[in-house]
Amino acid sequence: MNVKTYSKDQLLAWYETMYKMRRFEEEVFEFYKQGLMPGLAHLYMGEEAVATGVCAALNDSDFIGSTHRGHGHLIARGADIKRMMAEILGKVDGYCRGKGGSMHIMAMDKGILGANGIVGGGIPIATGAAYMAKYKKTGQVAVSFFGDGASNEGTFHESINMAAAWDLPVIYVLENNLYGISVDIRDVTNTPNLADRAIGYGIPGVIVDGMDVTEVYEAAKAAIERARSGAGPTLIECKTYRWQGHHVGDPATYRKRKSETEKEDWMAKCPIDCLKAEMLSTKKAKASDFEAIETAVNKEIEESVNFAKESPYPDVSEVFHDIYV
Amino acid sequence: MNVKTYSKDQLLAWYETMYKMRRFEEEVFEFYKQGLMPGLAHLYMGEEAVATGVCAALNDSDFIGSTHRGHGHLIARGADIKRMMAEILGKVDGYCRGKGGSMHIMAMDKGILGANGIVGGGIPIATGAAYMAKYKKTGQVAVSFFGDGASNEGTFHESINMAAAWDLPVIYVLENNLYGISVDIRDVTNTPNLADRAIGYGIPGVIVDGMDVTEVYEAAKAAIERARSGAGPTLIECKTYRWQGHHVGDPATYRKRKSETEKEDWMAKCPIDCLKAEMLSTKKAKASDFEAIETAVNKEIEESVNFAKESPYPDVSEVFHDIYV
Amino acid sequence: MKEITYAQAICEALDEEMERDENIVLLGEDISFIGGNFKTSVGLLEKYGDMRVKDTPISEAGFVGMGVGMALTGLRPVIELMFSDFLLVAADQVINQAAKIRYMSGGQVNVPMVIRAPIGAGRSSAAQHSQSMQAMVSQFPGLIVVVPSTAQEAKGLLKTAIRDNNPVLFFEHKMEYNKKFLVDDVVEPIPFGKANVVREGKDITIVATSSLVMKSQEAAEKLEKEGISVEVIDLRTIVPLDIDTVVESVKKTGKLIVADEAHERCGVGAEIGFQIMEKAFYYLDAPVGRVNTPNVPLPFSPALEFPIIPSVDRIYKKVVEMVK
Amino acid sequence: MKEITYAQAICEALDEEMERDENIVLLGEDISFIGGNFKTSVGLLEKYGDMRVKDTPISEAGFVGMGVGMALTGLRPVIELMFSDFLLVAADQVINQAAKIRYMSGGQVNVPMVIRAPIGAGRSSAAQHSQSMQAMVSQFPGLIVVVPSTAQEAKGLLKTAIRDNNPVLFFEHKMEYNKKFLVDDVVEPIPFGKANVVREGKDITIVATSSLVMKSQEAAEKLEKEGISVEVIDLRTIVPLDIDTVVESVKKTGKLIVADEAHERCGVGAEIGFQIMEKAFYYLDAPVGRVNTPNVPLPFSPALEFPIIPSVDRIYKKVVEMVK
Ligand SMILES: Cc1ncc(C[n+]2csc(CCOP(=O)(O)OP(=O)(O)O)c2C)c(N)n1
Ligand SMILES: Cc1ncc(C[n+]2csc(CCOP(=O)(O)OP(=O)(O)O)c2C)c(N)n1
Ligand SMILES: [Mg+2]
Ligand SMILES: [Mg+2]
Repeated sequence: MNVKTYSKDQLLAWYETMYKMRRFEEEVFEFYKQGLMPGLAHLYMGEEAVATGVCAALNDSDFIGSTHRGHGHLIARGADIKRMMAEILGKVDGYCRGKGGSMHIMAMDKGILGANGIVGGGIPIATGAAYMAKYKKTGQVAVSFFGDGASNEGTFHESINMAAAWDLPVIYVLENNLYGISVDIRDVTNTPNLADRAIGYGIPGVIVDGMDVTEVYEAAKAAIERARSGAGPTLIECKTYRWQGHHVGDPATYRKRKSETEKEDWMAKCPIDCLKAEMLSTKKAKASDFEAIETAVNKEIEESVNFAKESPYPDVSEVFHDIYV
Repeated sequence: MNVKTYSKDQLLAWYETMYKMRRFEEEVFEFYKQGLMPGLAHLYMGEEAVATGVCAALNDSDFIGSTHRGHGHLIARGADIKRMMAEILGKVDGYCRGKGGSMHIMAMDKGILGANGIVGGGIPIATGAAYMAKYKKTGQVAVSFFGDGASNEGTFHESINMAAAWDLPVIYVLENNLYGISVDIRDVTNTPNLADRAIGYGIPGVIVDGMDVTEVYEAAKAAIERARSGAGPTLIECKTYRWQGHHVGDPATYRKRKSETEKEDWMAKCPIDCLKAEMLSTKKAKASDFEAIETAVNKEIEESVNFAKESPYPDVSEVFHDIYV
Repeated sequence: MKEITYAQAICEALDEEMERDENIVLLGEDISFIGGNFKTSVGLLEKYGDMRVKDTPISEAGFVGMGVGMALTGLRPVIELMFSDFLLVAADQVINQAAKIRYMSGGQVNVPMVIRAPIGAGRSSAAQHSQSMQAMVSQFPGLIVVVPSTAQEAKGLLKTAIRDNNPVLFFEHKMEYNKKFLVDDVVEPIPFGKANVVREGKDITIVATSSLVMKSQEAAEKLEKEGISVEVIDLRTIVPLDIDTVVESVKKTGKLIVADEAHERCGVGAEIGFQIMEKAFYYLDAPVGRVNTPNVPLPFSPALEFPIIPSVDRIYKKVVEMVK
Repeated sequence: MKEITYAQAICEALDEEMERDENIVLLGEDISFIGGNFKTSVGLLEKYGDMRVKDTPISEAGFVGMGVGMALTGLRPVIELMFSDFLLVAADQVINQAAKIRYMSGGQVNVPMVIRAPIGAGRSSAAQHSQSMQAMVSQFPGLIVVVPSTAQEAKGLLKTAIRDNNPVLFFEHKMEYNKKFLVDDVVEPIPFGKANVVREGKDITIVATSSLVMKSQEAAEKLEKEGISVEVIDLRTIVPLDIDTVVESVKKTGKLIVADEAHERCGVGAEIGFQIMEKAFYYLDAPVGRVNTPNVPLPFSPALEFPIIPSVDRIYKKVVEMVK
């Protein structure tokens, strides 16, 4: 982990973002356990370095497209966690007034084009935002986050091909957490590194350690610069892992097929703990720096939980709003 | 052109097949000009070496999946040209009793899984035949023919990925004739050689001169052996060109955008003329050998034209047959 | 008789058919090791191996299309789409290929395949995971469309679907999977195109699909106490449509409600209502009524979702409105 | 007034709108250099350049989805699908994405995009290139569904579609493209949701879509000579549906035929017939009739195709059957 290059403030900001994601989702999990949350949620725990590193390299006016596992992407873009929490509980103060839920949070004011319940469904949408930026010469870029599983959908292929053909300013961030629900990516592709697919489109394909926020940041920064300069898209494969099952409540029995200790091995690489340990050991920061951040984040999280709980449900008349303009 | 390795009979058989395709489509074109043909047809003229070379390497029990430009594939598999002709005219003696037309000829008795009006639509279907062969251990292979344009459909990606993951006995033959209707493949991909896409699936990607039947045959033979041995799929990109417009009646004005003489340059590489010239110059065969073939083929073609013209239209009651078993 | 869940009934139908015919192959996401997202293929990987119970990549168009190729070459694929909403990702292979190949080939081939897919709202799954696709696919000739009600029905109809030589869309209701039902020890295939009068009545007829059959029965029980006698028909299949059974019933009751969970517009209610108007116009004492999901995407929040799901209460009120 | 083809009218609408608003961008296969498969964008590449008139690869799901992203970020994409049949390849992006994003976002965003696609049989294009997809998409809330009749209507309605902030499915009839029509020199946008009574009559009403409006008028002229007075309504849009205009007409004539080229089952005829039954039950002198493509895939041979296309003759006969 290359902490040397970065300022203390920068590194602590990343720590804060990742810690906030983790805490946010711990509360979401609590909601689920307590039966407060309608439906399901897909937790990003363990993958925090990916969204954090990528979004740290974006400008405020850039776009991202997210997935069913989107909490981390949204928090990394600075979405309001109060409104996220409220949405997850189906309350009227949620980003989508309770109509979307965890899997459909959208925040256009932060350039967030929406989470998406259809695997692969968001990839062309982010690509379209990049088309807009190119045509209007706005200098914006778009990031499309998606999983290893999504990379087997036709939309992955079609989108990257068009972006490559037309040098669109888009960055494809493939979060390879080894599984699509229970299916091991190694059983349904013959491609050890999905980044290799970039070759077929004539664009760079980069592999990074998705547990290391600095490495993710560097790859994203290079890709974003390339995109902004007009040189076209990049595919970044982030090797990562999710702590929890596919969704809250999934016992994830399938993990042990290849290795008994798969989960534990990956948990040892926790992006949050590792960053902290590295900063402490290289004396980039003191324990009290982290405590201060943690205390502040915990307070914010608590507020957002209360906000969400207190927010009312939408009135039933809302059912018929927002279909047509 | 490597005629040396092959027997005179073998080479003349290829000549005959290609010559038959060409003559067949000259008559289809005539039908069109005379207003005898309902709808449109997409002519394979110029690409004859591809289907001929590939199908020569197949066993009788193997499968092929074809496209909207399918006459050549069917003839190479030995389909009955009388019934093809009748189908193209919408007659009851056609392969599909007049219900399919040029774009949907199917001949299950020859392992022909059907032409297909949906670009890319046939790729997973051929892959499914290969799945059957693998599961039932029949030793059969399946060939999927499709165009450069089709390689940008999601089904291309999804099918090859599955075939690669599971080592299915299927050969993907990409007929790169530079265009999808008027769209130059070079304007809608960033991939000079579409065979490179194979890398992203961890399978061999082979480029061959699609105007040279011997080269096509060799590549197909190797890929088919590989598939039959259980080693999985191959992507073969055949560089080729179509003499006519996208369909009969297309003036093909778009051809001259990159080069004034594009069409003429490719026509100089006519797979039929070149094979004949090479065989004559290397003394593999005499002019009279070709004349004998041509006379016989012309007679067969004439018979098929007459057969098709004389065949009646299906009775209107047929509309309601063949939807459900 | 035994008590099993709807998901177990599906499992049993798959198992019994696979045992009988080695040409049956299952394809779908997460169907093997974990036995399916809704646990409808538990134990089948262990019994039949991974070529017959195949976990696919997330490539619906690809693996449905693969199923078509398998069906054309002698297998009988049974494909699971995790949610019926994902039919839209594979729609070309279902509607332009599977449904039409027999016709386009002039009857040379059959496409014996089953696509199983869960329908219905009620789990706060929001707009992309709560749809009921039975009306959409019914628009297209060449497909058989099955909407089973109970576990017993699901088991019998799934057997028929697997033995049928046409492409069959088999819609399971996701709110039923974990419910327990009494099921016969031996369940025979149930013929397609024969609706089932599950409750006789004389004041009004409800023809219902899928879980709305049970909801209609529940409503009918309540209504009986209030002196309203309701006939309930389980439609079983939308294509083929057994309109005769509905016509007979309407001749007796003079009133009809069609209950189906797909969106209202151009739905099953419209079709059946239209046909009843054509075939029993002079027997109708009132316009046909329908109970559907209204023409809105499914919202996430339970505060919005529950009021629009076709419920016992909505069926009850519709009957009262029409009978009073 | 001038005489132009239907294809030219489409071209003009695109041109006039693009000139007015630089956010309008066209995407589609073969739309730039050759001006579209049906010549509906001739000259636009030269005038607006290749970022606004973009030839796409054959990746319908990809470029429709790209259109969704463009619409979310300020552009107004107008997408051409070469045949409406290909909607099935892109169905998820149209129905799960474009149609639902506004709702799922709680009204944060609009998706101002138009998808243009040719419908209809009559060219021996067989089962995968002859479908009429207007009924299928009408099942799903969130889309506007336009079925213009003449060139004038197509021009005016396309302008409205482009200015509308919702996703619009705009279905052009492929048999009309080369026909000439009289069109006003200046065509204003035509509001959605307002059906157009194109011919007054008193014995029966025909409500028709797309080219069946013209066919119904032709049938009506023949019928007039035989003393049957037919009212013809051009529906214009299926969603929103102007049922009031139809109800008013039926109150006068007492009889209704719905003519739409999609397959019969769960079609537009079923929906309108059902609603008329609900809203004008006691005015109906006979069951509503419908003229559709029957529930069969479209066959290739003209000997099979022509008899099943909704024709002037089929409309004529249906009227006679219902009036006599
Ligand atoms: C088109 C479609 N197919 C299937 C699903 C069901 N599904 C939801 S998430 C998921 C796995 C996605 O895997 P991946 O893309 O690797 O993302 P991850 O969950 O690992 O973050 C599946 C199959 C879906 N939502 N959409
Ligand atoms: C899904 C789909 N999109 C578009 C079309 C219209 N179309 C028919 S053929 C064709 C071009 C196909 O190009 P390619 O795959 O290169 O084959 P070629 O015609 O060059 O042999 C197109 C766009 C179609 N039939 N299906
Ligand atoms: Mg994953
Ligand atoms: Mg081509």
